[in-house]
Amino acid sequence: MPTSSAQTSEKPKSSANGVAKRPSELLTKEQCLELFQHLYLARYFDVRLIKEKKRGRLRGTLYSSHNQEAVIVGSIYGLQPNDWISPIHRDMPMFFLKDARNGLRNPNRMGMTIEEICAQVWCKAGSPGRARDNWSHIGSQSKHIIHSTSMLAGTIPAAAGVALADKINGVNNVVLTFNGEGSTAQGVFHEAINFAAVRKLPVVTVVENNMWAYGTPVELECPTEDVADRAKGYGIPGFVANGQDVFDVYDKVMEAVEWARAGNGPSIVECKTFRAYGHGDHDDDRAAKYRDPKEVAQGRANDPIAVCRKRLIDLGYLTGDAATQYVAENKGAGEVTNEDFPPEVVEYMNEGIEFAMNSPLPEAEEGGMWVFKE
Amino acid sequence: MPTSSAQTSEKPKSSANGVAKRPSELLTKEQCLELFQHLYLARYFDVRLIKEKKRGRLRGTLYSSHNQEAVIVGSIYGLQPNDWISPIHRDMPMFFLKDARNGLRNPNRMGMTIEEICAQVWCKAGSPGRARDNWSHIGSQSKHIIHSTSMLAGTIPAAAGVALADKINGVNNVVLTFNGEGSTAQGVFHEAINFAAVRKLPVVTVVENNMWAYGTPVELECPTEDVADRAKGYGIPGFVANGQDVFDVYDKVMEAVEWARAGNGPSIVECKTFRAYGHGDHDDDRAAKYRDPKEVAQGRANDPIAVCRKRLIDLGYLTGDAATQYVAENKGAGEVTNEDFPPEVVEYMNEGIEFAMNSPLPEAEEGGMWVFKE
Amino acid sequence: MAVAQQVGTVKKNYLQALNEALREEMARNEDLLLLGEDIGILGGAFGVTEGLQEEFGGHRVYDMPISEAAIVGVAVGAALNGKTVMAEMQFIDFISCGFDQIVNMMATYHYRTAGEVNIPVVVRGPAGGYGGGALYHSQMNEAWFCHSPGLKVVCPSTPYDAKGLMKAALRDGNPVIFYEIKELYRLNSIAEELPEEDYTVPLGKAAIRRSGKDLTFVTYGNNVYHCLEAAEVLFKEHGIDAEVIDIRSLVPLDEETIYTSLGKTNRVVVVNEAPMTCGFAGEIVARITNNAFDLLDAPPLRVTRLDTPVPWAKPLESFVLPGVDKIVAAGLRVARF
Amino acid sequence: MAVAQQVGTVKKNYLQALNEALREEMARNEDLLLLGEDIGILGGAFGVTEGLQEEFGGHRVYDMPISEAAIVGVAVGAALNGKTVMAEMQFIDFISCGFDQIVNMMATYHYRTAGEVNIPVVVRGPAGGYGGGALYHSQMNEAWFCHSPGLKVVCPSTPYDAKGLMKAALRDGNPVIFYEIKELYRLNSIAEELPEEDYTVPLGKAAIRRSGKDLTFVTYGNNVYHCLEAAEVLFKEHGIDAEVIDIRSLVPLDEETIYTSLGKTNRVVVVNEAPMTCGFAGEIVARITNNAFDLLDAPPLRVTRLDTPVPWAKPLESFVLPGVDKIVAAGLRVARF
Ligand SMILES: Cc1ncc(C[n+]2csc(CCOP(=O)(O)OP(=O)(O)O)c2C)c(N)n1
Ligand SMILES: Cc1ncc(C[n+]2csc(CCOP(=O)(O)OP(=O)(O)O)c2C)c(N)n1
Ligand SMILES: [Mg+2]
Ligand SMILES: [Mg+2]
Repeated sequence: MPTSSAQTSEKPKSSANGVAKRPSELLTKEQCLELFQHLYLARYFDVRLIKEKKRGRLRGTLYSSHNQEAVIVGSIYGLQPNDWISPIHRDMPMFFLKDARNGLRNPNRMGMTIEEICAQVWCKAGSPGRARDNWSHIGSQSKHIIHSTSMLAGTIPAAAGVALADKINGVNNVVLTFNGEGSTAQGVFHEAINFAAVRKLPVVTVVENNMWAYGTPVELECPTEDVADRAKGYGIPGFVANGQDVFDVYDKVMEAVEWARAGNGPSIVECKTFRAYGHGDHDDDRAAKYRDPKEVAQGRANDPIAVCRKRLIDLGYLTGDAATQYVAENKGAGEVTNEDFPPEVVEYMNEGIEFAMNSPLPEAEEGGMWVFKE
Repeated sequence: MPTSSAQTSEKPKSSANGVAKRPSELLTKEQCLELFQHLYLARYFDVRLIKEKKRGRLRGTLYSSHNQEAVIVGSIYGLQPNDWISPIHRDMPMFFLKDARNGLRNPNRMGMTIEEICAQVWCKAGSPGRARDNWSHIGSQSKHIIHSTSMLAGTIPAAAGVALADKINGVNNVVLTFNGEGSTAQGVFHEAINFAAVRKLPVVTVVENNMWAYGTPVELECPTEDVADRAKGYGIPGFVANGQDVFDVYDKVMEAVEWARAGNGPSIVECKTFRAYGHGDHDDDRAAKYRDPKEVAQGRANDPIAVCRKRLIDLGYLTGDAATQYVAENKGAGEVTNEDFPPEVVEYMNEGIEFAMNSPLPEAEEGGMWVFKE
Repeated sequence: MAVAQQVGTVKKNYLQALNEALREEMARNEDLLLLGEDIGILGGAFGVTEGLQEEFGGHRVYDMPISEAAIVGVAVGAALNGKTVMAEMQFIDFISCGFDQIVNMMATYHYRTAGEVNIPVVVRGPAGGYGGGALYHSQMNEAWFCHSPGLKVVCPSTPYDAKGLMKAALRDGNPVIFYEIKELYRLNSIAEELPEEDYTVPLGKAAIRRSGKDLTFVTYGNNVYHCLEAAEVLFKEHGIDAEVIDIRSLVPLDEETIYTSLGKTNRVVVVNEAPMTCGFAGEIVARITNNAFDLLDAPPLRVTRLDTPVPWAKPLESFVLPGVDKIVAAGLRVARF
Repeated sequence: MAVAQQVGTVKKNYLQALNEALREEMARNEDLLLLGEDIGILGGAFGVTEGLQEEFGGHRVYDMPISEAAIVGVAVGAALNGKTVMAEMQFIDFISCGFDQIVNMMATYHYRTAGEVNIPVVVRGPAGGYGGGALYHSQMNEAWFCHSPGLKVVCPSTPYDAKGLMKAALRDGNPVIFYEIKELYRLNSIAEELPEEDYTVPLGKAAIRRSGKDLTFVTYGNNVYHCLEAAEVLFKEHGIDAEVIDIRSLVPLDEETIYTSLGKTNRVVVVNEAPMTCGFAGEIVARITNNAFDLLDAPPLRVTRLDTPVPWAKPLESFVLPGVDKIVAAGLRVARF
């Protein structure tokens, strides 16, 4: 069992002298730049929806993933196309970023299109769920994305079930589940991970520790310093990643994924991050009161786009003008503009929104349909 | 935090040279002999009920505590009268052994009488619950015994609630909950202990690890070697006791209890023991098939009465004829006779049974009563 | 005019009424605790507990982990040890995560101890559809609990009742499941002045919201307002004079008021927003036919949610939930039977 | 006589019928998994899965931790990934511990994905009272699930139906909650020969267990036999000829058969053993009065459990549960109305 990196997360293994390299060190320049692009895609999706919501064009609650994009992007980048994910409310960009390496516009890739996701957000019939359940509750059986309910941690048992079926079939997929740190207090979190550990199922639970569960700080949800310590209760690895650093997230999740794919069973990867806004957009004003502004400023200080940019510059992958061409980081949704993003990022989102706008509402009668398979 | 004794359980702290003595080393001769007596009481209660059940005089399922008496006796012996317990299906003798140090016949002691318990077992109106729910589901608010439902681990949240109320009131009681190792897989086990750990509530969860949960071995319930390792997930102490040795159980539980009473919060004490018979009496025949006879023989080999006797002899507390006067150990319920027990033990139980036999059945109309407080 | 404004400002909405009830009961009963997710620091997702942790302290108002089963179970344990507890479900939909603790631990405690133990716990939370909350933020799942002996079940539709029933529930001594209609929380049109003095609304007493002689609507919660609207339509457009009964409390149920009304109208439509099958609307229909069959001149109809979840998209949501049109149609059917 | 004995020995009881159904379906569908506590090594608390792990292997039959929510949730996940799953609750009473996963995750999956995802999962377990099982080993909690859209609910009363409905349920493609009456498991008097060939009993089709012209008993499970006994008493002692309908499947419900019978008898008593309020008996009464009011010459009565838990002591248990006497009394009341 790899040592829980709760202690060692800041101590990367040396890559010199034939010692194993960290997974991120094996990434090519193109891949590194692609990761950077994914951060833009995730950020732009979020800020654009915040704007659209403010313009009154959206219903439902928007759970911003602002400042948490490195977790979303870094944790799924290294997956195989057929691996499964189970995103949660704050992970909307994950739906279209899954298997994005095979081309955002590749019709055969194992991820959803921006059109499907925008249709969902806009509550239109073009949504894969035909707008029957809201926002992040979509998914796709064929693309290996598990649909969540609102009940937090409620999909981890299903993740274990998916993994069990694959294992029986001799299929070597990994299942990534996502949960906030607060959600780890739920009973099914325990039941599902316990079962997965007993049966050594390839289920990796990524905990997005953004320090707050709605209006409750992490120390009232979890008694240990690292949420990853929950792993110790199951004798499974618990990793701690710097959730602002897409490469560190990638490294820790890949370690967990390879551990799982090798048949060693489940693990927990805690990514330490910080929620930029309110719990949902309805909570922005109150959050400004219940959270110390200093804490908030500090939490937002390491913008994952900035962190990634710095790394790419250090690596020599971003040079000259390109290094500062699109500065989306450290700007609120109200400040940032389209010019702060690569045009193809804006374009991709525009295509999604256009599709959504043109997609009809579902027909009223659909409300009575699909209660049962006929 | 005391080190989890998962590693150190076999290494008692030295008592020489002013180093802290183990709690059991502070017990007087009388107390040691009383513990021995309690083992007889627990064992006799069980074998007597097995006989009564075989004679067809009892309804319901009998979950024998045979061979697990050291856990029952040792874990509650050191409690303060006002401490709370929440016994589970295999802990029937606990109801009358609670606060037995204040005299089994003391009307003011914080424990139940053998009469109440026998009336419950015989399904009579003299039961404190008037035979509305079965067997171990009794309890007593005034005696600080929490009533369980059948739903395993289901009383741990209530235990935490009891502890919370005491803490608010500035009352320094400890709450002991009891659960089988299999029951630790339940979601509420996690939710309740997590909450207790967050709030540092004095809740000690004793896990009676008898290696089997009905027909399922411990390794299919729990992924870690010691069930006490579950404590690590909450950053709380996890102790492992030799569940056949009433003194070791006493030591570990007392350590946990003092830790709790000092305001440090919850802990888990795993007592390793072995279920002598089937899961319930209906399962005796099948259990003989699904468990390896060697494993069973081995598991029963350290009869807690024998282990205790040896210790008392070593200590010089049992000498001469007294040392071998009542040999109840290593005998099945069918073999052991009243002569193998001290007469006052048999007498105590006889009094309970007599009361039960004379207690009427509850009136049919009671079935419709007490749905609501008026 | 300054005075009129003054009066205007003391009108309380449904949410404020609940907040007042909790505040007053917290002051009145120092053994009352509040447990729930985000109820302290934040003051609750909707603000029902706003200001209470500040006022009464962290030892009375607890921000709980996201553990509904623990919230209920801890409430039961605290009750066993002398406390009265309000346990909030952030949305009543999440009560399913604490279901076992409610129906098997809490509901039965008094029964199985032959009355030794009382469990004064109120489990409350925002409930109901019509707001686009979709499957998991729209539920009215009261029937599960009406069907679980040992629980009282309450659902106020006005600020006055919200406050009075909350106080009654907290003093009742039994476990109560308290359905708050979140669409009413901040509805200005139903804001009202509340009595200065302490008052309760007894559990088990219905209210007649509109008198009528031709047919009876029996309902509660959101649908009280739909039925009142439907009654206006029936009266203005069809000259049919409907009585509207707001039962307020499901368990115990004030059957007397229903039968008295039926004695006059001989026609009844029961309206609620839960799925039809095994819902409380069906229970009322069954009781009426069991106990007051002779009073019926027409079949007692139900207008309920279809037997579907509550979907997100507005056209679908309206399709599955009861609305004024459907209620009018049912009213016409029984009136013309 | 040897032959007669031979025939005698191939009679199967209710438990054996279930075991056969599972065995045959396991052979027929290699994607069928069995999940439950103690169902493998032990073969199940009652033996419903006896021999199946031996025959089909540990990769098909799983001894699960004591985690009902995980059992259901894992079943859902496996179904999402191509499997059909039987998930056992050791007693149906413990289904409350997996409640959220059932009503919110499993039941709605087809609906919220607009039909993309099918969840062929049968959650089954021993149910019902009359055996002295007390509060937590006696429940009939089917109404909770009848009230949760997306679940089918089934309850066989004979070995033939147990086998046929189990097979139908496992092939249905929808989540089914399957109530097995544990008091019938080993009841010799209802053992019967089962067809050699594969057969199913369709969900949604009632069976007429006794024909009669004066009144109709509508029931299921344990109470089929109580109603048959009551019908005999009514016939012999009062000359009243009762029809007995065993609905077998609650969701979907075969209303047609009920109304056809009512067309003949015009009188009905609905009998089940769940608590009365919001139980399925009330649902049947409500449907009848909603849809077949004109056929009724008497109020449709219910004989159900009182609104109490099931107590342990025999006199109390009998007091709260329906029995032949109460059914006869209700029969007389409607017959003489
Ligand atoms: C079972 C359940 N209880 C309560 C809620 C209400 N709720 C929605 S999000 C949330 C906070 C979640 O916090 P966390 O898990 O840390 O995720 P985050 O929102 O911070 O990403 C709560 C309490 C819920 N959705 N499900
Ligand atoms: C929630 C729940 N699920 C299932 C059961 C059925 N059941 C009763 S005892 C038991 C085994 C318990 O094993 P363990 O916790 O190890 O305790 P032991 O009986 O070995 O003392 C099971 C599965 C139950 N009572 N409650
Ligand atoms: Mg969080
Ligand atoms: Mg055990």
